[in-house]
Amino acid sequence: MTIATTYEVLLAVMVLGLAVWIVAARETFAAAEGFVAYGLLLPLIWVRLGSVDVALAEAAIGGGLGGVLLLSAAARLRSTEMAVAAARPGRTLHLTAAIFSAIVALSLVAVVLFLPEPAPTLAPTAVENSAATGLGNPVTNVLMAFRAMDTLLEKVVLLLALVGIWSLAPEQLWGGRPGPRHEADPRGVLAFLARLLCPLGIVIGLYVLWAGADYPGGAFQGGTILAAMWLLVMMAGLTDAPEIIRRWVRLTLVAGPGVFLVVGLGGLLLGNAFLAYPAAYAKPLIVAIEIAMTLTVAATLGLLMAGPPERRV
Amino acid sequence: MSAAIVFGLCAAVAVGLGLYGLITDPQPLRKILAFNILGSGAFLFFGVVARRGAAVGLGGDPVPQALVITGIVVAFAATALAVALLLRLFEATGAATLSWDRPLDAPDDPDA
Amino acid sequence: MTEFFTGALGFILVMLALSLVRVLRGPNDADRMMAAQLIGTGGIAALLLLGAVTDLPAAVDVALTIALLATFASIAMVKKGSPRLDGVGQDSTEGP
Amino acid sequence: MSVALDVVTIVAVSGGAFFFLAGTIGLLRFPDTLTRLHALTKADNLGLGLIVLGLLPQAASVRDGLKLLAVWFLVLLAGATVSQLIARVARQDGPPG
Repeated sequence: MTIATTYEVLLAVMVLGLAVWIVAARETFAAAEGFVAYGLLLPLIWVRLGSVDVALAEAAIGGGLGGVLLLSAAARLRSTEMAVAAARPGRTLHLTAAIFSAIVALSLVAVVLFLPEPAPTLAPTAVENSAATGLGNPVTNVLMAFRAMDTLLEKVVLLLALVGIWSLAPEQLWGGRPGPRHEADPRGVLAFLARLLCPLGIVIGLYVLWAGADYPGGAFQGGTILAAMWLLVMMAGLTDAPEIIRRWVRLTLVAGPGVFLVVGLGGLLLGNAFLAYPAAYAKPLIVAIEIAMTLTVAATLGLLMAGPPERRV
Repeated sequence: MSAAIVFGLCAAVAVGLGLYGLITDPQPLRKILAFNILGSGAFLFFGVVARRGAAVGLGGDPVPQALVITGIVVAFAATALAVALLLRLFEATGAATLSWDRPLDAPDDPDA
Repeated sequence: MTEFFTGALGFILVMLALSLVRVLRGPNDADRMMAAQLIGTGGIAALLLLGAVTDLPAAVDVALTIALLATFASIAMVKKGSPRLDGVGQDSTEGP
Repeated sequence: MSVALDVVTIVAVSGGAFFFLAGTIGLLRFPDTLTRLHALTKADNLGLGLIVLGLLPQAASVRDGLKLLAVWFLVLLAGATVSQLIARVARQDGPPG
């Protein structure tokens, strides 16, 4: 076994050990803490696999926002835990589930071991056509040009999830502010952190967006970082969540998909197909879409984390 | 053994573990956690496929990588919606369970 | 230099694996959170070294993202889902 | 010149690794939460700081160097804040000491 393989095995064992713990831990809150550590280790695997774009997304979501979402929920549900845990299913179901899961895992192992040789790849095609957009990052090319429809619909899914969350609000609270008002301690440690970290985080978020044209990065990763900064300022009580009825909130939420759609329809009118970029303007158009997308992703993720409206004032 | 094989096996086990947790754990939040482990295993598969597709100077096939990024976004949206639903259920009923027997009414019955 | 970085990377990975033990053993939330924090820092160090070994300069950007966001989980844990910082009104006791 | 820089790298990264070792052992072996917190901050601040210091001479460009320093600064800031917050939780959770 080479040194590199030893490291990879060690990393895989660590990640799987944490996965076992998350499934088996007695307390949900402890399991959620394990999930944070899990989310912090996964980017290492992704970098090792050479997918730095994915590592960035996984770091921002898994290590950051996802962990916060699940930890907060686990804390709020802590009091119900013992009662629900009492409803554990019987031994037969456990055994059946274990056998079924093992069969699925083993079939996947077989799939991994018997993957076709040589591996099919679209990398040459992606590189051949990269001149059409003028972007240096092949993943951004795929996201924004070759499979632009996926990316457009993915942003619509984000929006639909937000609509779903908002629709959980009781009738009389519709249009109000999401989540509880966080108490501010202007001289406290959290306010200090928010004041220092937020400007830095905005710079880093914009840098990740800007780098995404030619190096790993992009709209989603940059937008997630911006969302996290917004969330930090809200959690520190320095600002309040906006009323969801506000026009600027709505406009920001649809800006990304909106610009994307307009450009796509423009391609239908001027060019040859929906979402076909005119060759001369491909790069500026993609950058414009990405900037709008970043704002939308930041707003959508921030509001997804904040939850349904809970207050009128 | 290459990185692709090692992490491919890791992905397979993660999917199995996630599936097991998803089926057996009675607590909805634990199901959401297990679902995320299952998802991360599935994403790792795409990473393995991308790695194996390394060619023409690229470290990996960009298409599966882009698909995973889309997948991460959608999985996060689904997780956030599920968590919000669960918290609303808790607010409305004072319990966070999918079981018909309200655990507050029958706390002592382990086989319920 | 690559050999040295490879060795250092392995050492950091072993340290990471050891700090996982604290996640598993607890005994209370603060201990697990400290272990998660150490895993965050160790992961950053491993990413920086991995970037140097495999010649992937973008690994630093991933490290930067983790450094920026690793705090969030701790804040969420301390807030315990309540709007107050010290999570008053939530049951926070837990036996070893 | 390059030999001197390599020596700096080796010494600093080894020092960083040592502080990670110290932090990890402390986290595992120290008897209670607050002493473990003390050990953790050593790994956070000095361990990563020395590794960053060691990688600086090997950085390909000024921008890479600045990013490395930014990583360290962010971890310092996060470490300082988080250790305060964790200490708060530790005080609620268990007896002081």
